[in-house]
Amino acid sequence: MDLSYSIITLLLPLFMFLLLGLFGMKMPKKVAGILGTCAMLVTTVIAYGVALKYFFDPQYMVDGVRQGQMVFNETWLTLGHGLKVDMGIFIDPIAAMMLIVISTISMMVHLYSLGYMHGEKGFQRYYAFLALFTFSMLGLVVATNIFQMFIFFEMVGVSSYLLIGFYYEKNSAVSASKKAFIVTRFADLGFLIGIMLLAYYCGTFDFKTLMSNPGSIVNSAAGVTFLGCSAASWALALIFVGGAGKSAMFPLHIWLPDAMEGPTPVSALIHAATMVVAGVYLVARMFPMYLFTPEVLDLITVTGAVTALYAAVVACAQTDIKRVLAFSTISQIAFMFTALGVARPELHEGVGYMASMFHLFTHAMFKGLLFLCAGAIIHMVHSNEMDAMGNLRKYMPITHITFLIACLAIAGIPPFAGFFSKDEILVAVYQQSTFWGVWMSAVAGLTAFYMFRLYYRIFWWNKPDYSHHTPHDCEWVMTVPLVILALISCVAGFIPFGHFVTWNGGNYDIHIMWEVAAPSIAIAVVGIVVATVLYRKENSLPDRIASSMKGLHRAAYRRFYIDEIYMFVTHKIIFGIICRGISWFDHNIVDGFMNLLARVTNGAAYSIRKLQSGQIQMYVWVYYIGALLLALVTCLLLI
Amino acid sequence: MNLIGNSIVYCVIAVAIIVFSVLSVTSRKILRAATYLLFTLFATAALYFQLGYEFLGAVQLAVYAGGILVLFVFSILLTTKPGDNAERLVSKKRKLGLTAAVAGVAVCGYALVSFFAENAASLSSAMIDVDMERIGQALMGTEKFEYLLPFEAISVLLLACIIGGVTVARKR
Amino acid sequence: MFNILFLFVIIPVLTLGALFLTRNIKQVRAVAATGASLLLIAALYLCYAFVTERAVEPDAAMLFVDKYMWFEPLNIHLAVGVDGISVLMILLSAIIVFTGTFASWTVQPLTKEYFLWFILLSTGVFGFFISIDLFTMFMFYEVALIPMYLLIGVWGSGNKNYAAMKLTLMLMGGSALLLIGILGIYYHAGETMNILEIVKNGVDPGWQNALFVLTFVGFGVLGAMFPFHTWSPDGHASAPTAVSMLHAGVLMKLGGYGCFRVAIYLMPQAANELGWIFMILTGVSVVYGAFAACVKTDLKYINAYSSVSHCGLVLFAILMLNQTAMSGAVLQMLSHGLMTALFFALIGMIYGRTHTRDVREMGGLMQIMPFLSVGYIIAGLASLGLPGLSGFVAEMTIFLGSFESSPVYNAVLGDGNLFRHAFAIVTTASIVITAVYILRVVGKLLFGPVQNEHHRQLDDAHWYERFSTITLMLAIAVIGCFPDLANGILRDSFGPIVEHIMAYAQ
Amino acid sequence: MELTVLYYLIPSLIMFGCGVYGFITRKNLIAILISLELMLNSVDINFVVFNRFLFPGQMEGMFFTLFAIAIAAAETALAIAIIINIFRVVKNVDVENLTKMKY
Repeated sequence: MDLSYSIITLLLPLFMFLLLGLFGMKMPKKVAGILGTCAMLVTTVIAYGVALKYFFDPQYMVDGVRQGQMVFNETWLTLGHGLKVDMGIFIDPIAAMMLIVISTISMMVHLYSLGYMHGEKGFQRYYAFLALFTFSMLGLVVATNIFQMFIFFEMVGVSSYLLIGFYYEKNSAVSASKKAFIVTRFADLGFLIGIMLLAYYCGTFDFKTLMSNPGSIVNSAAGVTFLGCSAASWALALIFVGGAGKSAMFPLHIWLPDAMEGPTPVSALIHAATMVVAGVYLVARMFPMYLFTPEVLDLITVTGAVTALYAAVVACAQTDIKRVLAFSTISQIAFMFTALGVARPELHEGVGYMASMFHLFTHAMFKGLLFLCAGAIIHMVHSNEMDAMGNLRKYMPITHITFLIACLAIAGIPPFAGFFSKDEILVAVYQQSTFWGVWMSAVAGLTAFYMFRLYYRIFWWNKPDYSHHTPHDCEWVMTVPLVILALISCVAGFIPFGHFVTWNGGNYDIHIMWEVAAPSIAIAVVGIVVATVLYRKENSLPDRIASSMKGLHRAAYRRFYIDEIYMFVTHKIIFGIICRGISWFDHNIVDGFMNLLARVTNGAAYSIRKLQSGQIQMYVWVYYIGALLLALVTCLLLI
Repeated sequence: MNLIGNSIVYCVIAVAIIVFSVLSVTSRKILRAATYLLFTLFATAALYFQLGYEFLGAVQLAVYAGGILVLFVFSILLTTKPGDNAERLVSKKRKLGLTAAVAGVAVCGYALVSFFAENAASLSSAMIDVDMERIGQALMGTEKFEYLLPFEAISVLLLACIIGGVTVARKR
Repeated sequence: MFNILFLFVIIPVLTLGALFLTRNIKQVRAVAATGASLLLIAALYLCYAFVTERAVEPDAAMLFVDKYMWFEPLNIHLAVGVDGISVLMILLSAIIVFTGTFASWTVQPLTKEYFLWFILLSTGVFGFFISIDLFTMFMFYEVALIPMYLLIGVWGSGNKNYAAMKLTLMLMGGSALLLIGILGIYYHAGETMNILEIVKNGVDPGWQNALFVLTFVGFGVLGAMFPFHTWSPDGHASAPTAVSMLHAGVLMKLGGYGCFRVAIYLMPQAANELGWIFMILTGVSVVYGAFAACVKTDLKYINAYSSVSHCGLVLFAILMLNQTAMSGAVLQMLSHGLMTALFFALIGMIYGRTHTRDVREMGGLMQIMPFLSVGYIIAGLASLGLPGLSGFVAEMTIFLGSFESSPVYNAVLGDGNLFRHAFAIVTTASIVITAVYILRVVGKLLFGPVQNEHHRQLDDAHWYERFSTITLMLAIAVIGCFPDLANGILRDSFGPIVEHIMAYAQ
Repeated sequence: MELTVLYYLIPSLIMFGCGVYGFITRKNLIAILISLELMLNSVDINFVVFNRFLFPGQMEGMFFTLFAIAIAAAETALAIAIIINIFRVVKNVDVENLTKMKY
């Protein structure tokens, strides 16, 4: 299959979006759903074909290094000074890998939603939005230039907005979607300014041109400094801010937990597997440039590490299962960022980059699986809260097994997928600094703990009252995706990922470093054991521990009050002071001045008008007095 | 004797003029005001007689006191109900009126007094005789100091006035 | 040969004449719709003719130039001519007049008189865009201004007398400054009113600064430049639907176009020296309008403040004095014209049904009138710059253009680039604030539970409403997806202009 | 007592002042007309007096007064016709109520 077929993977979802969006309401729900799913199936097949062709055809290898391929590149918008924005398809290892990830998860979600969204109002609209999202996400990963990437960054933001707010009659969904859009918009502002700075110094948006000689570009901007950093550092840091917003890094993470208001398959697709890793993908895409600004890479490391710990701690205290998963997503993406941040070509052949991408790949699979399982559970229990669940292993065996596999994968237990990728990340981090290595290991332990806390609370613990509605495994359209993803989670670790994706396109052999792997397995097992002790059977120990650490638990439960701080800043300061202040200023000062002018004119007119009273006697009086004055003057002059 | 008699007559006339004109503008009853105006006009006619303009005095009596005032009285009777007093003046308006009147009297008085203080012309006896014949000739003549044209103009004016008055006041 | 540009005056005038003969509302509508459609067809043909003509004459500053002596003693001509900028503006006006006609399909009472004034207003607008003689330009500007007073004062809503008076007086104040400026240019550029000749002669450098300020402020009032923007919220809020559309969509563009064509093009040296002052003002108005829109509750006020913000961006981009930003400004005029017209059309339709414009009194309209709601969302997304819709292309071109390195303002400010970058970043921040107020309204108005149960009986859009909104949405999408269509018309026009301006930059 | 011109002019002046006062203060149209007559009358006196004292050989002052009286008669007749007509329309002859033709 030729690479140029990849255009179909973009156009088909776009066409489906237009078709379902414009005429979906006219067709039966079932037709719309099946149409969307079939189109997605075609897309998936082509995406796989393209990716496999790219990976396995030796014509794309030059001297053992895989070369990026520019499949299409058309001018979309011409700006002055030779600057132009192109639209096209650029396939390189990470793009091909993302094609696989996105199409797989999207396919699974399309299929799964046939069951999950069955009977929902706006079913057709849902499939239209899914197609739009798939289109935008694919467009993002195959972007040939940074501006195209920005365009699709915005597009995925909007699709995410539309899907989070899918239940638009619910106020909470509406405000969650609004929050998600505005927070990521704020981050995109940084991205945009970064792009503008970059374009100013490089005169091009094109990835190929930028990457061909990143050193000279960065150095050309090194002379200009602002607050001690060069313009290139600022540009790259701002671009990272854009990515961090999309990837929900601390402190821009606040939108992701709220985004769980959307339908659960959407959470699986957008807010676990694909869109939220766009930030990681962005940094990975620009990685050769980042190598020349180590201070920005350090910023990325620190942001990632802090976020990983923060999210893990918060996840331990949440009771809404989707929120636990959301925080776990944040934490896992932070792992990827940390790995990117510590990646250096001279350290272990740049393993961090490979590890990050590997983790992105495996995480998409098992996190997607976790969300789809959660969706199945919520579908049965009709609640997001842990308290409404328990002992479900008896009722939903397939869900139970697949969920367990995903938990083991995320906890980093061999031979599941998460073990291999997380191990590579830890190796990379230890190479750079022992401090961050220990830190990340601890976070990995926490991960195992909170995931198994979740697992036990759902599937063990006690048995609540299911009398009015007995849970059971869902229909096949929902379980098949679970099983497929579980299988992938089991075997994905054995993919020789380093042969496909490395920072420079070369080859890298993954080999387990047991001095790093053994302690991390041990720490994960400790986490699992603690969770087992605490949550296997219903008991009061967790409550007692929580109450003994009341402040910490409460703070973690309230997500360390970050949302409240944001609320204060946005509502009180920006809305309350700035917006209202400007509004007041506009109404009273600017407008007031104009009205004052009008009033002065009017007043002058009125006061003059009084003289024209229309009373003849007044006129006579004035005339007479005037005549008298004249007479007086004449008298005084003559006599 | 003549001088004293003249002075006494003058005094009476002057007092009458002043008193009645003041009364005619201050009286709140409009009919009385008209009556006081009549007395003022009489006094003026007397002044003309005293100055030797008998014809003028007669005209004054006939036209003014006899004609115009009757018009006034009729119109007053037509437009006011009995007991229909003018309401009390607003003090602001009265002040304005007083100011104007007093200022006017003061300025003109100052001018008159300061001008006529030295060269006060007194009543000369060198006055030409104003008998009816001379008046008639002057009115009907076309020479210098003869007034046929104004006379005719006035008559046309009066005609126009008659027609106008009829047209305006006619009931529709 | 007959000059196609005169069509744009002749068609409205003929429509006016035909309107006088109409007898009932059906005939009025038919005549108005025919006139508007003819205009649209003529505008589309003009685009085509312009592109073919441009291929023949790639170097001419203006095409379709024509000139008739009008008043010999003062050297006033009826001179017409277009370049790419005017062609796009004419196209925009034609689209808005066309959709506006359908948006005011049910205007009551005095339908005939309404359309008379409406067509007269559009005559002024078209005349303004085709003129290249300052006098005729000014005359048509006034022709466009006066009907506004009556249209708002008679067919408006709310505090309409105040709004109409305020709008007319402020714009008249602006045009007074403008008149002085135009007379100044006339006397200090060789006693001619023709723009091309003025450019050739050059305006006396000693007078440029004063004349620049006069003309820029004069047109800036119409372009809603801070602090002369206050007519716009009140005026838009009170105007009837189609008038808001035409006013925000086209009339405010007269300001931007005039600033560019008269103030900057004719006084390039002053633009280089004084532009930075206005850059501060327009930069302020971008952020200021956006913040003010955040707390308003009246839909039209929100949109009017958003217009202040977006039109501020137009003037801001023009002051960057480089090709990218200026073509961005034209795209923004086009985009904002269409988008805001769509907004006002939808607000008018919603208001016509719910009889309130207060967002707090409405909610969940998505369930009641899905077509209008989707239209509103599309307009909102265009406004906050979603790729694929026109707003994104325009704003990004402006932002990138304002980052382009350029020697302007260096002479006055030392490092002009730093100054421009700082302001570019500030204005770029407005995209976030725009998102805030747009989403706030969308969330409150369209989503959420139905606020007022009485609204449940309301119907969705009628055919004429659908027709006008779909036309606008289509135009927005076309520009957003294929920006080089519009850019292609513009490209050749800016070369000589920017060269002319840059000759004065140090 | 020597009767100089001043003696005759002073009462006429006072009469004129009264006329002014009345004209400004009175509300009734007829009263205003009366005040007008007073002023006119005082002017007539002045003509006559000046004629008599300063130019005793001529008759211009007298004739002027004569014509003035005639014109005053005409004017009064017309004014009263108008007043009566106004009274028909507004049932009132106060100047302050005559606002029908204002604005």
